[in-house]
Amino acid sequence: GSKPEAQPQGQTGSNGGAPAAKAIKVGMVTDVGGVNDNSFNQSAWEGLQKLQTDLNLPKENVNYLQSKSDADYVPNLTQFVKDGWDLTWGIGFLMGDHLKKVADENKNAKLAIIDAEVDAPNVASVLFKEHEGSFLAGVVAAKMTKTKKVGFVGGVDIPVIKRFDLGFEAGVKAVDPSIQVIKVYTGAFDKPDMGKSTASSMYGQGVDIIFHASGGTGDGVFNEAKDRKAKGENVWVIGVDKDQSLTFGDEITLTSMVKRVDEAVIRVAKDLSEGKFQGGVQWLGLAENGVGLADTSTKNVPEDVLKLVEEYKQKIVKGEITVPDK
Amino acid sequence: MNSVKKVVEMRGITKRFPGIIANDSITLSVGKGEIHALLGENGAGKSTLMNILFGLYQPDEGEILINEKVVEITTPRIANELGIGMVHQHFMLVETFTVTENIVLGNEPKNGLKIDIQSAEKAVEKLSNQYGLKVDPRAKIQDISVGMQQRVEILKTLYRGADILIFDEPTAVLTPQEIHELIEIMHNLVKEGKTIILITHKLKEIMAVCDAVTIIRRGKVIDSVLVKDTNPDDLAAKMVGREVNFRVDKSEARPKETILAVEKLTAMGNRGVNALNNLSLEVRAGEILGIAGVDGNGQSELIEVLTGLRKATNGRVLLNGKEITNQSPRNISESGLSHIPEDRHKRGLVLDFTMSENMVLETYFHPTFCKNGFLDYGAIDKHAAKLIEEFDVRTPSIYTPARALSGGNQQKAIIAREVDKNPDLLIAAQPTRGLDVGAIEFIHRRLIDQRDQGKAVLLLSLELDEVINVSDRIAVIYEGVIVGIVDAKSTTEQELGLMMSGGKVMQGGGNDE
Amino acid sequence: MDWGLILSNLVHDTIVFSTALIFASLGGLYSERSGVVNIALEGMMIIGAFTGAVMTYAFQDSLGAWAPWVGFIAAGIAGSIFALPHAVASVTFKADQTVSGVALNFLAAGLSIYLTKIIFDGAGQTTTLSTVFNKFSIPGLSEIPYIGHAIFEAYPTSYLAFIAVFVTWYVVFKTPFGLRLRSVGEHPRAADTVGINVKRMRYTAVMISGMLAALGGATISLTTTSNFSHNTVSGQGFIAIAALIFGKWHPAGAMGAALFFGVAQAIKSLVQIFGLTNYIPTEFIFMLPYVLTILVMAGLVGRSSAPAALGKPYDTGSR
Amino acid sequence: MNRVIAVFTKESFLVPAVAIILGLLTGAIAMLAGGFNPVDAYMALIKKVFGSAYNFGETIRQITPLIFTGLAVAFAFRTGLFNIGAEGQFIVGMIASTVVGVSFDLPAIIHAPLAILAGAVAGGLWGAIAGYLKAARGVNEVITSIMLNWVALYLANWVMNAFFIPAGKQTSEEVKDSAIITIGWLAEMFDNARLHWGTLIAVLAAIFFYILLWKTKSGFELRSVGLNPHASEYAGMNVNRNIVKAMFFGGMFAGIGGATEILGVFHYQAIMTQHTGYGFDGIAVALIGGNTPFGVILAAILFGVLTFGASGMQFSAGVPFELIRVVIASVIFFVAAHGIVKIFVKPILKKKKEGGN
Ligand SMILES: Nc1ncnc2c1ncn2[C@@H]1O[C@H](COP(=O)(O)OP(=O)(O)OP(=O)(O)O)[C@@H](O)[C@H]1O
Ligand SMILES: Nc1ncnc2c1ncn2[C@@H]1O[C@H](COP(=O)(O)OP(=O)(O)OP(=O)(O)O)[C@@H](O)[C@H]1O
Ligand SMILES: [Mg+2]
Ligand SMILES: [Mg+2]
Repeated sequence: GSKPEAQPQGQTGSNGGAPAAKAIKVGMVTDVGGVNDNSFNQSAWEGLQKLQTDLNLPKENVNYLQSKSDADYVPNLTQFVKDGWDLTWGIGFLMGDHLKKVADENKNAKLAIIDAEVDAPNVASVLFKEHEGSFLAGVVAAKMTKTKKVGFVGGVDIPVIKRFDLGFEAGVKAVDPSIQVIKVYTGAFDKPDMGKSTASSMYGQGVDIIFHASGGTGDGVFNEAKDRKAKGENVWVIGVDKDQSLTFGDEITLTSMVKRVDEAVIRVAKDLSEGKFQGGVQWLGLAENGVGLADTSTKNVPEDVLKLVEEYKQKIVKGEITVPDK
Repeated sequence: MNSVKKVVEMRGITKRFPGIIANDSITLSVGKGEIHALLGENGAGKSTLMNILFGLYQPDEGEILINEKVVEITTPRIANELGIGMVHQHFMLVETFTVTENIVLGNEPKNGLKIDIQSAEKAVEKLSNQYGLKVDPRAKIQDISVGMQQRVEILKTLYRGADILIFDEPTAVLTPQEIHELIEIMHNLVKEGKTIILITHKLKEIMAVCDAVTIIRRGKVIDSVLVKDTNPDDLAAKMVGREVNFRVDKSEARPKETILAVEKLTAMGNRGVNALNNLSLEVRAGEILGIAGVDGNGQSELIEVLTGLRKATNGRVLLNGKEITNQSPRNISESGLSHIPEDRHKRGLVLDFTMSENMVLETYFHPTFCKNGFLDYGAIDKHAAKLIEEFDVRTPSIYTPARALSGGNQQKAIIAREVDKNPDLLIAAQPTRGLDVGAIEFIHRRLIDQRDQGKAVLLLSLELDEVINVSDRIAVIYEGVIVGIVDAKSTTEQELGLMMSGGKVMQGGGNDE
Repeated sequence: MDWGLILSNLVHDTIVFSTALIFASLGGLYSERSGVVNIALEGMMIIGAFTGAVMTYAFQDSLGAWAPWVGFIAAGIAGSIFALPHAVASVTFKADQTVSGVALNFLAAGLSIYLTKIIFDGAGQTTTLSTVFNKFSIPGLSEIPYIGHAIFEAYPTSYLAFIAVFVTWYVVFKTPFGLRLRSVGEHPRAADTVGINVKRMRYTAVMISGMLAALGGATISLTTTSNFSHNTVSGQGFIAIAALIFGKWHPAGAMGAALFFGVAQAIKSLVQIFGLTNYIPTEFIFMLPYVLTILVMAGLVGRSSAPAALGKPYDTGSR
Repeated sequence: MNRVIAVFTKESFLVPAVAIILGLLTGAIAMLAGGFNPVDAYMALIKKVFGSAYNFGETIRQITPLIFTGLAVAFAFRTGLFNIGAEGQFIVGMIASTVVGVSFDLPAIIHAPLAILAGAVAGGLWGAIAGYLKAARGVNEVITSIMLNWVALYLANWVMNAFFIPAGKQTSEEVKDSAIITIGWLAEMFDNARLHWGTLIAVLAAIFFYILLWKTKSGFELRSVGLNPHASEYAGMNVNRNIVKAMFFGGMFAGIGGATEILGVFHYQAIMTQHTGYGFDGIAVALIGGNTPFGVILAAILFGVLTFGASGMQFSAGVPFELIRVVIASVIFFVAAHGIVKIFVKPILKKKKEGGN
């Protein structure tokens, strides 16, 4: 076990062996999804672990607290803050107001948050332009669909997911306005069974590509696609957040819309260790490489389509296309 | 006697329950082919002794011999194997099963994996013919009469090949007709070589069918005698430890104004058909009107309508001239009606309430007990203490839950509560069911006291004796109508029995008002 | 719009969603018919889902397509073992059966994730299984237009569930065991007096109950979710209890109720696919199954009669 | 009266006490089996709860809703009903207090009580639906209240989405300051832990529970109907009305709990993707607390301490916090099967006797 408060900082620095400028301690608080959610909590934690090796920090200098309910956010964030951690991450939209409260009560502490805008000088807010990345996913789907019907499976109907939804639709329509986009919100991020049945209905209605933005619920979309693929149906899934082909294989994963939470976590923490930490809001889009299609896309997506994707990407980066997000 | 083989011998049986010695070194011996009565007050320990013999309870001390061999009866299964069968005081029948299913339960004939229901039914029919026990093998228990249920119980024991049959108060729930049949059946069984142990409170029955009788009082054997050597007065005295007066002493009734008038009452029964058909009757102040009838002819429904527990579809009920038809139980009760319910556990008491709380079950909201919505437990407790004293309810304390009291004392408590309400009309339904002679005497006395104080009393009982002895007038109910009203002093059991079976409508009574 | 196809899909999905509920409500049936309230179906399903996933995970590399069967059977065994404390508490120690059931629900929720975290290195869910049950098309029959896809293209567990309904009906209403089981739940003293061992009967029933409920749980992790997490069962045990009561403690009734819940679930995504959400807020669509259940219960079913001795511990010594 | 005394009698005190010890031992065994050090873990748990004023205050915050839902379940139990729907009642209490807290502008002295009252009434009515359906249509309250839990969850999201959540947000507007029941000075004493008047209200609710049920006419009827509806009907009580009433009061407790959670802890309502869990935990709290108001408070404290401390256990000793559910489950189990506990208690009692001689 690692007891953060038992280890004075100077000592841990020397324990670590490397002559780190400052052996920072970074904690993160997950939302109720938990640290192994196959989604942004996990991504963030992977970022922190990478940070630990990158900066050669002692193992106990990065740690997380999982939240069981909304009521846990504040005490969990406070725990890190009160124990004198250098930076405390709150992961997820849900934590915004809670993090704000903790930041206001502890003006000397430094905090950061993913997916939410927190207006406090000591908080770095990192948000992603999911709609931009999803637009590209839409382009791929539109080019690849044989049935002229594509699907979108959302978790809960909230602003973040809405960005995926609208961006995807815009991408599809940009290529071919006649393609039908069928959308279903399952109402949960952690119900693969719902994802599976939704996918089953969608594929049953002739959809051949589904883009999901639904966390664990999306696992069910993959499972259904796998079942159908095994029977020779030509169906695809576009993954989300991470490169999901690594989990579900290339046979069914057309591409993934990745959201580089890990990078963001590392970047902010490195800023801090170099004394460059700044509060305020950062939006990471295509231009910042905060979102985009997974590198493995080349496996299933033909070159010409990828080229078209690249073209759209440039247009978005240059501001020639504004992707709707609300 | 010595020549007769002893089939059952219980020696020095002692059984203790928390706070009571239910059986205190009891010795019982029953010869083959004998009908042996066990007699005793409520709570004397009769059922306990028989439950031990049947393997439901284990004795703390003592030994049992069956057919002169020492045995250990640890479960009913062993009792069955030893040829002991028991017809329990409270029937052991699964209501939702058919007659056949109940009889074969635990010893089902099989056809592959399946129960062979055809051969089971055949077996039941065969037995039922052999012993003259008429049953419908396919009927569900919940749909048949109590009398038939009892025959099913007897068949159950016979199906298991029982040679020793224990009957625990078999007649308490039967009509006179059915009692007669049962006695017949018992004679048949003995003829077939069975031995019977009969528990009963009814001395008349003992005198009529038994060969020997063992009297138990407070867990101890008082005496064991041959029936031919004794008489009812002697038995009663032995049973309660004092002289008992069987005659209900009462003066001539002096009826006054009409308290209850029931006019052309019609109401639906549970099965969806009319249980009451245009029923009319009247009860006057200062008289006891008894209602005689075979169970299931609308008695329960009548009471439920009168007390507001069931809706009438037609007709009127007037109490003191005021219409109370289909009013709420609370309104009716407040209008001056008290009711001793048929089923004391279901309706009469909240068994987990204290005695004190039970004594104000209908009156807790009266200003004496309740001020501004708050209960005055001081007053409630005082009230309970007074009633318990006055009606001689034997309870350890007023805080004892009603569950802990014996049946007789529970009944006394209900009567205390109802009488204390000082009603104009007291309805008593089966007020003495299952009680011993001492308790019965007490309750009859109370009913007559009410009458003498100028109250109207409506008595409903399946026991003809009771109806005849306690009532002043008797109305006979048959299929939801009053088929005749007779004077209690001049009628006979035969006359009533005829009317109860719908035989003939008597002169001078009925629905002619 | 091809209504036949839509209907066919709906039936197909309904069967998927109902399978676990059918198993679990049948499980509840055995226990409750014997007189033991089983509010622990939820917990038993959780244990089944967990065991099924973990055992399949353990064997998927070595056994391939057989691994889910191993997981399924292991789940049944684990479920009946897990049910044992409920039997001990409610039969031997005459505990309040509801309380004991609640305890088991808590235990299952805690223990399964505790073990998951230990086995999967701190993760709150098992890794996604690479091999789970695949839908099985009955040769020939599955070719029938519409009906084939609707009914004859299902997970093997769904077929098993329907077989279990029939077997349960036969066992409960046709065999000596069933007669005894029901007698123990209706009138244990009567059963006792004819030599039926009430305790043994109830132990058996509770353990069968645990087994079936766990099989139900395993069907979820081994067909629809392909993993186990705290949310895999998420209240379906309670819905199974509802189905049991709804179905009046009869196997066919419970199956009917389970199918009803399945339909309500399946409709949820269909309604969205057809764009009805433009007219009705999604939240109302999510509410639909539950509101429907309440309405149907209130409108059609009404009073249902439980086994007479349900929830009452049997005490040989008491009267 | 003697019921209350009975609560303190030896066995009823010893059994839960031993059950708790057995529960902790079971947890320790599970930890050993999992390769953890139970002593470290429990120390970490205790340290988490009592180690700082802040965490201690937060533990109290955690305990408060459990008292409410515990009372909600216990009250229904006392009247012969199983209220598995405290969760839904809690949620509608949250909705109602948010609606009142956000929509009105009133002086604090009126606003906060009004918002709580709204929660109470909403929770009560929600409970009463199940009561009504049971009374009027004979529908088992277990089923309806399970269903109503889900309906409440989605209803809450709809109400918030449709009326109270500004575009692009996921939480409602904050309730007005005048509706907030946070106790500023106390919170400050506890290092800004989220302490609020709800805790006091919870204790008052428990007292209300006791007085209502055992001291008033209504309570007499409620208990009577719960224990024997037939006799109660015979005695002139309106059985159906009492069933509805019982569920109303049960729901009311949970509803107040939801309201104080909004007004005292969050100050706004968020879109919910899952149940709060307080309602289900309330079942355990009620059961451990023997369905008595005082027992519920003690059980909520136990429950709150264990669950709040569990995160410390996970953080410092690496033990997954789900372990604490195993502990709680064992405690409930041993409370239920007190026969098992008595086997353990007997030698203690015997020894005591011998020691006394
Ligand atoms: N299981 C038990 N637990 C505690 N006390 C019991 C139990 N069974 C019987 N008793 C008590 O033992 C005594 C004898 O009861 P028993 O039922 O044998 O009486 P009985 O003679 O059959 O009375 P009745 O005529 O009312 O049937 C009573 O005081 C009764 O309360
Ligand atoms: N005493 C008992 N208590 C509970 N279940 C029992 C008992 N005896 C048998 N069973 C169960 O009933 C079913 C049928 O058992 P078995 O083959 O012994 O029946 P049987 O031969 O009809 O009974 P018996 O020999 O008692 O007449 C089995 O599933 C068995 O487990
Ligand atoms: Mg008796
Ligand atoms: Mg055999």
